[in-house]
Amino acid sequence: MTFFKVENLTKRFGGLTAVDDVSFEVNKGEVYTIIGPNGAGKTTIFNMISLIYAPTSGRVVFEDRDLTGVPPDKVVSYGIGRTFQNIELFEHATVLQNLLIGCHAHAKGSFLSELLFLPSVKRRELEHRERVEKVIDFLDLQSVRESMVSGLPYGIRKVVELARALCTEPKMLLLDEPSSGLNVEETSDMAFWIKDIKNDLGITVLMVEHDMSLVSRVSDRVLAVNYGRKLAEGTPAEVQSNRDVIAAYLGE
Amino acid sequence: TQGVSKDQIVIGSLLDLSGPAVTLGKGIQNGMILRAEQVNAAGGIHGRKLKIAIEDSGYDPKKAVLGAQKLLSQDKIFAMIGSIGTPVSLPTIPLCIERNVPHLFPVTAHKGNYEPFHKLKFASFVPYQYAVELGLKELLRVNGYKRVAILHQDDEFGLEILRGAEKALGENKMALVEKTTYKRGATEFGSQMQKLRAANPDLIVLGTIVRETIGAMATGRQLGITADFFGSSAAYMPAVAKAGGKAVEGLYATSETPTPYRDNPQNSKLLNDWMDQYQARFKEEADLWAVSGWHMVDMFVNAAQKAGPGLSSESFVKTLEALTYPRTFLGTPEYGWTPTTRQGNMQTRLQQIRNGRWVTVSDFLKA
Amino acid sequence: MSNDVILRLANIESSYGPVQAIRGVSLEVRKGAIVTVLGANGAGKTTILKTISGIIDPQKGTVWFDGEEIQRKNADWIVRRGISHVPEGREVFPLLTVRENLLMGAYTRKDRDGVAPDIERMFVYFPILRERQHQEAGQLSGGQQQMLAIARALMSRPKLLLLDEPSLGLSPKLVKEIFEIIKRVNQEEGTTMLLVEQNANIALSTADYGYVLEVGRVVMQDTRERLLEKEDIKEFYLGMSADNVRGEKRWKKKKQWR
Amino acid sequence: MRFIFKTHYEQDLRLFKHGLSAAWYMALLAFLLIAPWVLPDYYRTQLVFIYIYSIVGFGLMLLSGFTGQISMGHAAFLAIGAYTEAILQAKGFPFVVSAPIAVLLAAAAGVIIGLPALRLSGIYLAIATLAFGFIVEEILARWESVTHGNSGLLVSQPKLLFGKIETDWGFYYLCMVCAVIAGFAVFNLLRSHTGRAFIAIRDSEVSAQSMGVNLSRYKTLSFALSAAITGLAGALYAHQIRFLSPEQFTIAMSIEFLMMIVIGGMGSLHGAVFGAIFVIGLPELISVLKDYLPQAVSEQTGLKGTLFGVIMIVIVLFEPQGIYGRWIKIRTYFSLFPLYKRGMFMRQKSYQKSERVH
Amino acid sequence: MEILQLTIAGVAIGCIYALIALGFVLIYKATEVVNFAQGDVMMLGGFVALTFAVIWGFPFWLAVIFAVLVLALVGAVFNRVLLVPIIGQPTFAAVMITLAAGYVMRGVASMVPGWGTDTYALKAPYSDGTLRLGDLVVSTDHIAIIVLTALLCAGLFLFFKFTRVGIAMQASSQNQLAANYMGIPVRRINTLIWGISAGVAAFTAILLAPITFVHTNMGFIGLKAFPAAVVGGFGSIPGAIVGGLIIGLVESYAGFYLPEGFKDVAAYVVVLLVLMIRPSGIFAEMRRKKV
Ligand SMILES: Nc1ncnc2c1ncn2[C@@H]1O[C@H](COP(=O)(O)OP(=O)(O)OP(=O)(O)O)[C@@H](O)[C@H]1O
Ligand SMILES: Nc1ncnc2c1ncn2[C@@H]1O[C@H](COP(=O)(O)OP(=O)(O)OP(=O)(O)O)[C@@H](O)[C@H]1O
Ligand SMILES: CC(C)C[C@H](N)C(=O)O
Ligand SMILES: [Mg+2]
Ligand SMILES: [Mg+2]
Repeated sequence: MTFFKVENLTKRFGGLTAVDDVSFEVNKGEVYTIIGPNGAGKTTIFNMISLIYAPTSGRVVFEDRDLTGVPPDKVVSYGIGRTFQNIELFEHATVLQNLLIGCHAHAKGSFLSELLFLPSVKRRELEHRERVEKVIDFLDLQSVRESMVSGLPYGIRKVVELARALCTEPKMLLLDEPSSGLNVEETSDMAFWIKDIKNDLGITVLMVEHDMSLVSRVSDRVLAVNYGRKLAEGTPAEVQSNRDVIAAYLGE
Repeated sequence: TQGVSKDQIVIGSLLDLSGPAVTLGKGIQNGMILRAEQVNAAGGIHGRKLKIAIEDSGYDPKKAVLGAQKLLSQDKIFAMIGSIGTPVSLPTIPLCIERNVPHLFPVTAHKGNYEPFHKLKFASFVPYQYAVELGLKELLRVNGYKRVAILHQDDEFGLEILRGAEKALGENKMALVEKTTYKRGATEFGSQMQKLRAANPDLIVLGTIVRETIGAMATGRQLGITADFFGSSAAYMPAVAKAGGKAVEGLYATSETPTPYRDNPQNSKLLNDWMDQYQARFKEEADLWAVSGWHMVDMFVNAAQKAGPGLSSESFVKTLEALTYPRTFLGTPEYGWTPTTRQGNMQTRLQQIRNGRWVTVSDFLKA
Repeated sequence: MSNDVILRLANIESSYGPVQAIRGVSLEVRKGAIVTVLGANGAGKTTILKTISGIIDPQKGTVWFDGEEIQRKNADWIVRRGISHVPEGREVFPLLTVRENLLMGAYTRKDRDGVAPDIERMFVYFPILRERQHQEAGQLSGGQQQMLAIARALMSRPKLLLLDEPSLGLSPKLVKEIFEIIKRVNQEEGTTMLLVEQNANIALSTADYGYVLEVGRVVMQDTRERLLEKEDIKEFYLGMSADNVRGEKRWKKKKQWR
Repeated sequence: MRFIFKTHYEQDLRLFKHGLSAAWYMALLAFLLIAPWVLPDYYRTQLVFIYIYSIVGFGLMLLSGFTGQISMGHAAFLAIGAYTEAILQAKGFPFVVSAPIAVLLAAAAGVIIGLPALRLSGIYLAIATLAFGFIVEEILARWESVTHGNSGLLVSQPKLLFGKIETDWGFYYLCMVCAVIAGFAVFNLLRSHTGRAFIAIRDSEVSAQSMGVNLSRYKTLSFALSAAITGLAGALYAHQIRFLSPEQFTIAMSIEFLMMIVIGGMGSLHGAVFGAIFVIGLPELISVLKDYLPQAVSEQTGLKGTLFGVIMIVIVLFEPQGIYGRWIKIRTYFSLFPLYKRGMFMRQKSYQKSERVH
Repeated sequence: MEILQLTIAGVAIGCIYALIALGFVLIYKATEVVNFAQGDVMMLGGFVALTFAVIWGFPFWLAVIFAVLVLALVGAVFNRVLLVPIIGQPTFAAVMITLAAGYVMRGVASMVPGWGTDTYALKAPYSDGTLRLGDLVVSTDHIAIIVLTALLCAGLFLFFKFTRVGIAMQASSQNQLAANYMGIPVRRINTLIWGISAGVAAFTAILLAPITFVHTNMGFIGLKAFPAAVVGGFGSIPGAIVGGLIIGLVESYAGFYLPEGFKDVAAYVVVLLVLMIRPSGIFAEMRRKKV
């Protein structure tokens, strides 16, 4: 079985074709990176995978389940978590709360039991807290646990968002430009984290990234798109040496 | 009993000083104050000074209940007098009764003010339904209208007007030729008036208060309606004649109490003096509501005097229900209650706007 | 390149309510120079730029620009003095079209008829913007918005241009181009640049002078050449330290920042 | 300066963050328990209104303050609760039966307005709820067979289980208990995942969705709960006012509720209570102020309205985050004392975020 | 014939709604604040005009000009004194201020000597006339309202077309931070817009006065203007006009052809229906954020 694949994915916005008949497969446990010029359609592909946009045509298949027509809030319970390109955190909540919301998909039980805060609810809360704390340790976020997101610098927010995505316990993680806004130092941390996510947590990573050093350090395979169309696919080395890719994306 | 100390009697009133019926509240407040000051100047009631504690109800039951509690438990009032509006009087009556405090002369026509019977409830405001019935019968007799239509505010107040009109017509073997309504606070009557125009009536009954009366008549005249108009006592407001201009000329309405005009040659000396005092005290001409306010306190004082020095709510109630209160220089009718009835007056008079002024055009009407 | 200082910060302290973000920063920018500020996230780089363009008020310290004190003035007043800002995180006008966004960039300009040609110029720098000129800016892709933000800032032909991570989310090719453009504008129009950039390599190769910021304080300042020599810079900003054995690295890092 | 050392995650779930605050709340509770015996009726009545309004505050805060859905029609829910209670009690049902039914009906109404409101946001939702409020008012006025239309409905004293609650203090305690229960319920909700889902919706619908929050389900739930709680308040309101008529439940009332939570402090339960105290206490304050004014002025009609407005404006200018915001600052001041830095809460320039792009 | 009659009346009253809605929309477009005091500002305009025209006996049109100017000033000052200090604070705060200001305006108006709680007539030279075309009777007030509204809208349209203010005010509401980065004088623009919308309100009051008279509660008509603005799409100027007309017409027809009571809720039923089909009004301006 294929772990994840998109088939002939196309998205039009009015006259403009943002994504044009793109197909690719991602194998379990690999880091698969999409690169491409600005406006090539990378984020749009992500949005279609997480069902924020409905594809104009084509389909998304995850663990042999066709995601077409699935409501957006279901994707996460199937095991697809994501981060956003320009950070979509819950501004007026603490980091802790943000991460706990990450656990939402796994929260069972009705609101009635919560009105009374029954022991079951309490137990669940504690479980979630445990899980969140693991993530916090994993990403060194202890220092900001209690602080409001609205007050955090860009770089930290980036990490918090990654943490929140991890709290959803995904099988596959979509990262939209994880390193943007991070300096070299932090970027290399990000590289480590992505490796750990892949190796230790066994989560498949599908990411969009512009920092080629990071790309070549972590990705197993790379897909290059341009004007919404597939440009090249292969190992980082192959793709980076591809003429079209250099011309359209990397520059001489 | 509470509210009566050796040198003071405190009574309370819930007036609308900020809400929709503020036009009433202001005059009534002033009238009450004036009467109290006169009484006290004249040595008070059996040596006790009269104090009136006033709370603003804003025509809102919540504020009314709070205000009532305040008057009852803080100011320890002896009686509640002249509360304005149904949504104020009805919620507060039970509170008064609990503390054995008489609830007097509310400025509203709701039956709840005198029914079911309770010894502490005294009403004086003629029910709209009844007044309209009397007035319309008189008009039909005098002017012999053939086609009568109605425009009324679509709430209890408006419905009372409707019932009154239907009753009067019924007795003359007639029926309304058209019937239309508007919501409280409406500002525009175009479509309603066209509806009426289509039925071409020769008399239009108005279940309206100030602005609606003027608005409706103005629109109607513009649309070329030539019929006469007849409103209730709620339309009998000084402002209608003042602001309405030529649009409201000829409007009939009912009221047991006439609007005083200082420069009216028919005025008695008493009335003129009274108006001058008022003018001097409040820097504005006394209007209908000032008269009502002054008059209801006067009725209270009168009864309290008669009840004697040992004033208690029991003795007060006993006196008031035995009492008949005569007509006054203000042109008010005779008021009287009995041990079994709590509606103090059932007569009214026809009034009409002539040259921008309210003029009384009939004697007291009663069934 | 003339030697007179166009911008001077003297021990500026700024805070967001209880959080003090920068604690006594002083720096100078000479007319026509390109100066860069490096620092880990949370160091206070953005806060410095915000303080300069009057977006936030400093508690203490003074900001001189072009001969007058400008701290605690309203942002629009300051901008009219000739400062323009490429904000962190794009901050485009989402419901206005690309063209209208550019027009707003030129809001403070007196010469109305100079605006149209400049828009053309921006379209030459960023052809994609021409294609999208009638699209709502909110619908642009991240990188396209970043281009728009830069173009918009250039529209006002500022004396001093503040750039907060201009390369954010841009493709490698565009990053190169952007810095070409920055250099060009700096040379052709003598626009002074204060540049905050995570990509220290390219920042330092563009700038003449650099400051290094840590938790709200300037810890190092020097010319490009000398900074490039420094070990810490090499390791923490250029990522040139050989050992990438993670455990040790992590340990080091902790020692450094915690 | 107080540090709380946490040894177990459970501590973050506790009702009181530390012993001292627990002590304070107990003291407050004790006071409220003896209040009806030591305070004059008038203040008791005010406390009762404060309880009722606090309950409304909890409900509205849940919807507007935590889920970010503005409602300008909450008077309608109060009305539904009140009328249901009045009618059922008239039919002889005891409070323990009638009140829950009132709550359920209100909740149902909440769902009815909640569903179409799903696609709406900001001002559009506000006006939709406003319209809903008007329509309910109209229905109350026209459905005379049940509501007695505009002639209004007299309400008996509450029958709790068997006997009527004749005494005022009895009713006082009833309201108090209801308020405490409502407060607890909402608090519990907020410290568990439903509450966080609400907050998520408020802050970013897109990412709430991608965290698995089913927008329509939770928005509707928020409406239903909010309406239900308001319905409970309505049931008590009916007995307190003793006379119901449609014109009581107008837009003006809905707006008063909104003012209440905003003045109190958006996004905090304390805020709801502070707001209630403010809205009920203000007229009192004003009539006190009035006594200090010259008679010529204090006899003026409309003075009350003016003062009301002025005080509101002053408060908002002085503390846009509401009373709770100020409360926090005062508390921090004392807990930090003497380390408190001047200008620590100096208002930094801030910039409004658009609500038109979600 | 009936229908024509009703249409004219509907359009006329619709214009009033439209103008008040316009006031809302301008301010919302520039500041995202919903100005609940708009109706009361109009009320003030009415009284000021009354003062000039009746109490001080100025020539009518002169009184109109003065009233509009005075109110424009009031609007500007209002913004400067009450809203600028809390600029950037949650919009709630600003909305609360406008609500509270409404109370103050009504209260003060009822205390000003010569204004008070009574109802006053403020007639225009053109008032009380009627044109008769056969069975059709058209009030000159209605004609005046329609014509003058059209002129006013044309004027505003040109103003926003040929100045940068139009775009700048949208910019500053969509992203105030960026507006400041661009050197757009947000405060001054807001003040200007408040001035304009208050001036428009005064003008509206003068148009409305012959029909509903001048009194402290005349501002409550604003509650009908909300649905108007929303039907059109809050934040869209043509929307406000269209919305106003729709509400006006629907009310007029409902009053005649539908059973009693419908006229009063018509506006709200319409707004609910429209919102169900178009969640952000006819000329929508809401966007789902791109992520
Ligand atoms: N909601 C939308 N409406 C209209 N056009 C859109 C929308 N979303 C994206 N687009 C267009 O589709 C194209 C692809 O956008 P997308 O965000 O996928 O680019 P990207 O590959 O993520 O670029 P970047 O690397 O800059 O983020 C862009 O040209 C953008 O303008
Ligand atoms: N709005 C805010 N409220 C409270 N604190 C803030 C706010 N913005 C920034 N801070 C704090 O100020 C400090 C400096 O933030 P700033 O954004 O200037 O850092 P930065 O150097 O720009 O980081 P990055 O490189 O990630 O953008 C940080 O510690 C941050 O927590
Ligand atoms: C005089 C009227 C305003 C009284 C009012 N209609 C009432 O009966 O409540
Ligand atoms: Mg992207
Ligand atoms: Mg920054």
